[in-house]
Amino acid sequence: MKLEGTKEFDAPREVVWSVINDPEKMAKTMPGIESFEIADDRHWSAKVKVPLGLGGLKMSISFEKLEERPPEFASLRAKGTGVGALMNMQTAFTLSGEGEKTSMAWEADVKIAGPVGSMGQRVLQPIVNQQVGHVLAAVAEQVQQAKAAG
Amino acid sequence: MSTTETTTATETTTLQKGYVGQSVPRREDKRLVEGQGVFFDDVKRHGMGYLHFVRSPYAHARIQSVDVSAALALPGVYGTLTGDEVAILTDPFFQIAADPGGQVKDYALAVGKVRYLGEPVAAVVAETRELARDAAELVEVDYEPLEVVVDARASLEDGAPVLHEDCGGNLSYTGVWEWGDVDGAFAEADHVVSISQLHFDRFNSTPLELDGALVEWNRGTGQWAITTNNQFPGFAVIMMAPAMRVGTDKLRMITQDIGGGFGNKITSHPQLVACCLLARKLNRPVQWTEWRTDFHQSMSHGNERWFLDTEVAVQSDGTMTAFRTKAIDDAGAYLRYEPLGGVIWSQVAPGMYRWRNLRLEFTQAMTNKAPVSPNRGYSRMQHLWFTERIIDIVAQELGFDRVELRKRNYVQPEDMPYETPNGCVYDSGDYPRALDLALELIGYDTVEQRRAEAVERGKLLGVGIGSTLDSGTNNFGQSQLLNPELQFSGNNEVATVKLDIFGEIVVTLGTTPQGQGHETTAAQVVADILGCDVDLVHVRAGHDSYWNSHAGFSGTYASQFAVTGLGAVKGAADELAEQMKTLASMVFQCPIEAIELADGFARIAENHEAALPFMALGAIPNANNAGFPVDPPPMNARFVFRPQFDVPDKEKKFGNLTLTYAMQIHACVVEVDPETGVYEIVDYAAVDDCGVRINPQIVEGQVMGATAHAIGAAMFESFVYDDEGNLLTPNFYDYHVPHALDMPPLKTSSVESPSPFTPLGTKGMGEGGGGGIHCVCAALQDALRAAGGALVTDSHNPYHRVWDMLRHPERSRDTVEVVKQ
Amino acid sequence: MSVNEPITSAVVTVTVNGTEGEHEVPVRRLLVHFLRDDLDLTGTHIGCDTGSCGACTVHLDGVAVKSCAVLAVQADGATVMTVEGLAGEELTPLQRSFHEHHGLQCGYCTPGMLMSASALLAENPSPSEDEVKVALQGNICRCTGYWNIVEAVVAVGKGEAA
Amino acid sequence: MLLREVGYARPATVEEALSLLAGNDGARALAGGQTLLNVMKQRAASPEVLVDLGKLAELRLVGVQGMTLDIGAMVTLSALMRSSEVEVSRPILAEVAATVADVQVRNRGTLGGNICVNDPTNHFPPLLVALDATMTILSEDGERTVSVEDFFVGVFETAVREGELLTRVSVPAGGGGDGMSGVTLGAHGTYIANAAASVDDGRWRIALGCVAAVPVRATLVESRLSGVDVDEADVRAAVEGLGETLDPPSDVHASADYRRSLTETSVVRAVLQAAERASG
Repeated sequence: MKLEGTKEFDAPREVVWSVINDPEKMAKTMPGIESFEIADDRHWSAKVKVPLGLGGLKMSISFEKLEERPPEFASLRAKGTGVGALMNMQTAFTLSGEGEKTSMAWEADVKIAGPVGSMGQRVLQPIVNQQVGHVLAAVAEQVQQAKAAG
Repeated sequence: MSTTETTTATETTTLQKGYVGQSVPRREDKRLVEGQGVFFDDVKRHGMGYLHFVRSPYAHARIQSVDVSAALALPGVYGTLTGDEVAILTDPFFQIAADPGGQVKDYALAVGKVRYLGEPVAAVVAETRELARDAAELVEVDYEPLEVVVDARASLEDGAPVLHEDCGGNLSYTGVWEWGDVDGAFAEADHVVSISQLHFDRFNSTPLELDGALVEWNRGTGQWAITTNNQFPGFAVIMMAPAMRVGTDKLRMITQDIGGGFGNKITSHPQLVACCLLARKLNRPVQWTEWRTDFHQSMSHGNERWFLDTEVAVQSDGTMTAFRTKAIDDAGAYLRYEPLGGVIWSQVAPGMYRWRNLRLEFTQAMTNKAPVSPNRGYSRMQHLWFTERIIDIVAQELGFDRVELRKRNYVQPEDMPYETPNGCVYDSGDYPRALDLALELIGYDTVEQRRAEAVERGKLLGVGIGSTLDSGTNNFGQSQLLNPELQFSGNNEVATVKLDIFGEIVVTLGTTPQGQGHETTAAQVVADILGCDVDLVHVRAGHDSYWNSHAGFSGTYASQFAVTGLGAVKGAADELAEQMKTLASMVFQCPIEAIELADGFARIAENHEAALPFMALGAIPNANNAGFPVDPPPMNARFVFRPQFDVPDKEKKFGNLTLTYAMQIHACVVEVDPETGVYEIVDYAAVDDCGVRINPQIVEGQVMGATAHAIGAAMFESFVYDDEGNLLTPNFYDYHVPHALDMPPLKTSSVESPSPFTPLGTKGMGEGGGGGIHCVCAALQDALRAAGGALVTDSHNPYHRVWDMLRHPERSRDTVEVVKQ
Repeated sequence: MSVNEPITSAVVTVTVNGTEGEHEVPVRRLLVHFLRDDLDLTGTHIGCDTGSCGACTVHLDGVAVKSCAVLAVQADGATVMTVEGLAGEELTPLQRSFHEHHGLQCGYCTPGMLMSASALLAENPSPSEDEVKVALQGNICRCTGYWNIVEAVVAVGKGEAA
Repeated sequence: MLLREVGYARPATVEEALSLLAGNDGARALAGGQTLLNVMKQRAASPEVLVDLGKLAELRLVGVQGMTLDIGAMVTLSALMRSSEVEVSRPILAEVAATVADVQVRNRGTLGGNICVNDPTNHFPPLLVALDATMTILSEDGERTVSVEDFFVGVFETAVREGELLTRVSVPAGGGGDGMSGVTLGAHGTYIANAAASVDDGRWRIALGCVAAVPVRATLVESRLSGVDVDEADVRAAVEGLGETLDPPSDVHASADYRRSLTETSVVRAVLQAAERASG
């Protein structure tokens, strides 16, 4: 499943960069996050319970930063395992813009397998789209907090 | 109002009138309508454990490790099996393919690598079904994902990920099949039409009952009793026994009722081996039931096929002289019955047409998708669809009438028996007449008027024809055309008929019916030969390889029961009749010629007072045999029916590959909503000719079933994969099979052209050859003529594809060219 | 018969085909597995894992339901009829009609079809062809294409079954 | 088949149900179970405890109070089809119920279950948005009502929070005219695209299913149609451009573009159906 979009922020590029490259801040944007652990500056992991309404989907997700070119490009890979699901995601962000405006072009390739996958795309795609929407909204909130914190 | 009209035109038959030819209601039915059928999952044994497979969530990955310790620690778990154990305990399955496909190493569980999503990686056996699944979730498998290839064309390109390294690539088989003077025909052609790409889609028949088995290990004798629903046990044991390093008699294959097969239940041998190994390892009965999602992800898909760079040579009067094409067949991840699909199509190489010059490069590729297996219409359906597509595309591009073009090029009744360019012999048939019947049933002469009416309602109406052959009774010698080393040829089937002590006639078959009514039709044939009431004949339900009625090709597949099965029944019944007459002549001390079997007696034809009831005949050899100067005949006959075949010429790929050619013509009318691409079949007719019909009602039922499968495949059913090898239609949520409300009204009719080559004039039937798939494609193409003239180049046309064709007719039009006007 | 605290197994009292019995079942056991594996009523079949095929159709308190989408514990206190309960000494007109009209081939979907059709006939003794199709929409058959099944049910309503 | 281990309770009263839902982590109400049990069979989700609402007769009531049709959350789709109150006051509910899946599913499946699941292809979420329904949600803290707009949160997610129970769906009785149209995968099958429309006194409510995790209001179309005595050309003009505003999923049954187009067509057909009924 390939997703892409552009998100506009009312904040300087450095602020946005500082958020999306801070594992701890990004952790706060993840839906249903329960715990979070940083191994090193390129690897971190999280335990989440994705709120799917039917009891939630528990997953352990490990993240690996693949590439970064501050303050404009970053890509990372996430691999999640849970009973009933297997998730692989590769995502990249490109920042552009001047002054107080930043535009973030993002793309993500999400793969979900396992029993959850067998429920069908009609269920999965809207779920993924919606969770992505939640993440982006949370990122915007983190950006505003970071900006306010100066 | 009934939806089914039957206008039967019956030719003369060669048989005496009796039960044969009548729609005797099926004797299988009583137990089935009472819920008293015995399917494999209905059988239980004391102490049995339930098996659940751990399946790969990846389409292609290296297995780094498999850890079963947590599963084993769960209370109620009896044991596990992993690929590493399987690799020690068994040899890879025998491969039908020569190299490179011959190098495939296929085991009961994945060894080292997984090659499709859903592939069994380990197995767990536990006290209950639920617990077995719980434990399977605890098996930890560490995978290293590998690059995936799901497109057969891409899999053959340099640099594509390789599934089986030992094969050196993804090619399983390639060969050139050429007959006649193809280049000459093209040089002399008035027109040449080229079609750059046609695609036959991936689906299967999705029998309602899934695979499974109850396997019992007899520690004392070293034998396994396998109660299963495998529909070709003769093939299964040939695969299983060498892999398990035992003789075939160590594997007792048992079936009673089978919940649909359609070819999809031929290749369950890997899972059966896993069950056998666990039954032995745990020394307890092991029960495996497959679930729907498992089946869709891992078993028995039909062959997907591409036809690239097709060219057709046509004379100005419409005579078709030649075609050439490159077929790429997609076998999926393992060769479980393949590459036999690489030759089976050639049973119908020219379709129903008098093409004398053919060239087909057949290439088969392996991809990260579920392995294919035979599927109703196996391999011929794809090819027949291709020949029909040629007819309709050529007709549209060169301006010929589709009906006239067919009739001009059909093999004609006076040509029968007709030898095709590759040496197959079409036994009998009247194709033009069957086409007329089909067209009459759908009211072909009023189509233009209905088309105009439909336009008033905002709909596009189209009519289509699909004419196909259903070749039956394989010559297994065809396998040598793919692999000259193979030692298979001919065919056979067995039946025993005996007269029991109280006069009951007992028939034992080697077949494994899945709803074809063998118990009924066998009884009809026997009752006619023995001159008795059909109810006196008891045909044993099911199959058991420990009975003596079983041969290497025993099973129910490939449209052959009416020939091989009933041929064996007839042979055995004739022999028993002879024995009964002999015994009667011994009792009455008269010549055997004076005896007749009638009304349940063996009697002197000229003197009905001198009559022995069957009970007396049965009792004499069995229980009352003193005083005979010579041994009375045993009242027990076993007959092996063997069709007459030669081994085909491997150099020329020439020879008779199948014994009979049943035929079906389907025609339908569709209405398309041009705004949405949604379409509906509003009229449908199927005309069948399978020679002598033992039981017309059963034959009609087979025609109906084949029609339903075709409609499903044409409109709804497809195994769709994404680029990562995830199956997007893994169960009935997204793999929609037709339901009652989806079915159009159906009219059926039949022609009866007895086969000159079979004991009863019958022909194997039931597969339908995908005629229905084509008639839907053709009707769509006809409907779209008024809306841009898109050409239908895919066998599967869901609404979204029709919408695309409406929006972009040029995309398909651009794939077709008249290169020589 | 209320259950006020969460339990993971229960003793249920169910009347199946006229016979009342008490059975201990794990909560997670589906009614279809209970009927097949615990009560040996193997006439009720399973053809899918998504509640789509209807092979497991039974009557629960007189209503056609898919027994794969009901927990056995939900049948506590209820009356269940399976295909085994349809016929007495003789086949019912519906069963005979399936036989006469060749409304079955492999017979695997047949129990579910009979249960759906019998529920329809109980409510609507002479259904039209369309009404029959609606009633059988939840039952998949892969052998017959439904034509003979529909014909068989319509014939019962017309009193044509012998 | 073969669910994970799960707890089960079958309360006799709504109060007991609320206390069970509030008192058990991971508890989930079990209505008809026609989706939930199937999801559990796939082991795609596994609630800790199922609170079976089967014995709560008060949730199976249908009644008209003044100008409001109240439907208990546990009213089955079959009961909806047979209800004389529904037939008189809002027949579209029965019509749509009759096209959901099949008889067996309708015999168990409930209105509350259908909307609480909120599978994007389900029939009732867009229909109830078009009908401007109100949901009554109960908890141990009391009752609250939620407008249909706020009810749908995501796939399998609604405004019903842990410890709460949807008890009732209310729609205005009468209304002008309602319509629902779409394309399904086979007759009575899963929707590929759909739209529901309702008009009352020239005011339109139009909702789209299958295009997002929750039903989407076609507000622009609504306003374009407002007060207009519509004919087909008007409706087609009003729907123009709707597809471009949507971001529907692309799947095996429909690309995003095809779904956009089907959605536009569905709106046209639903609106025309509603308009015809409003004038009839």
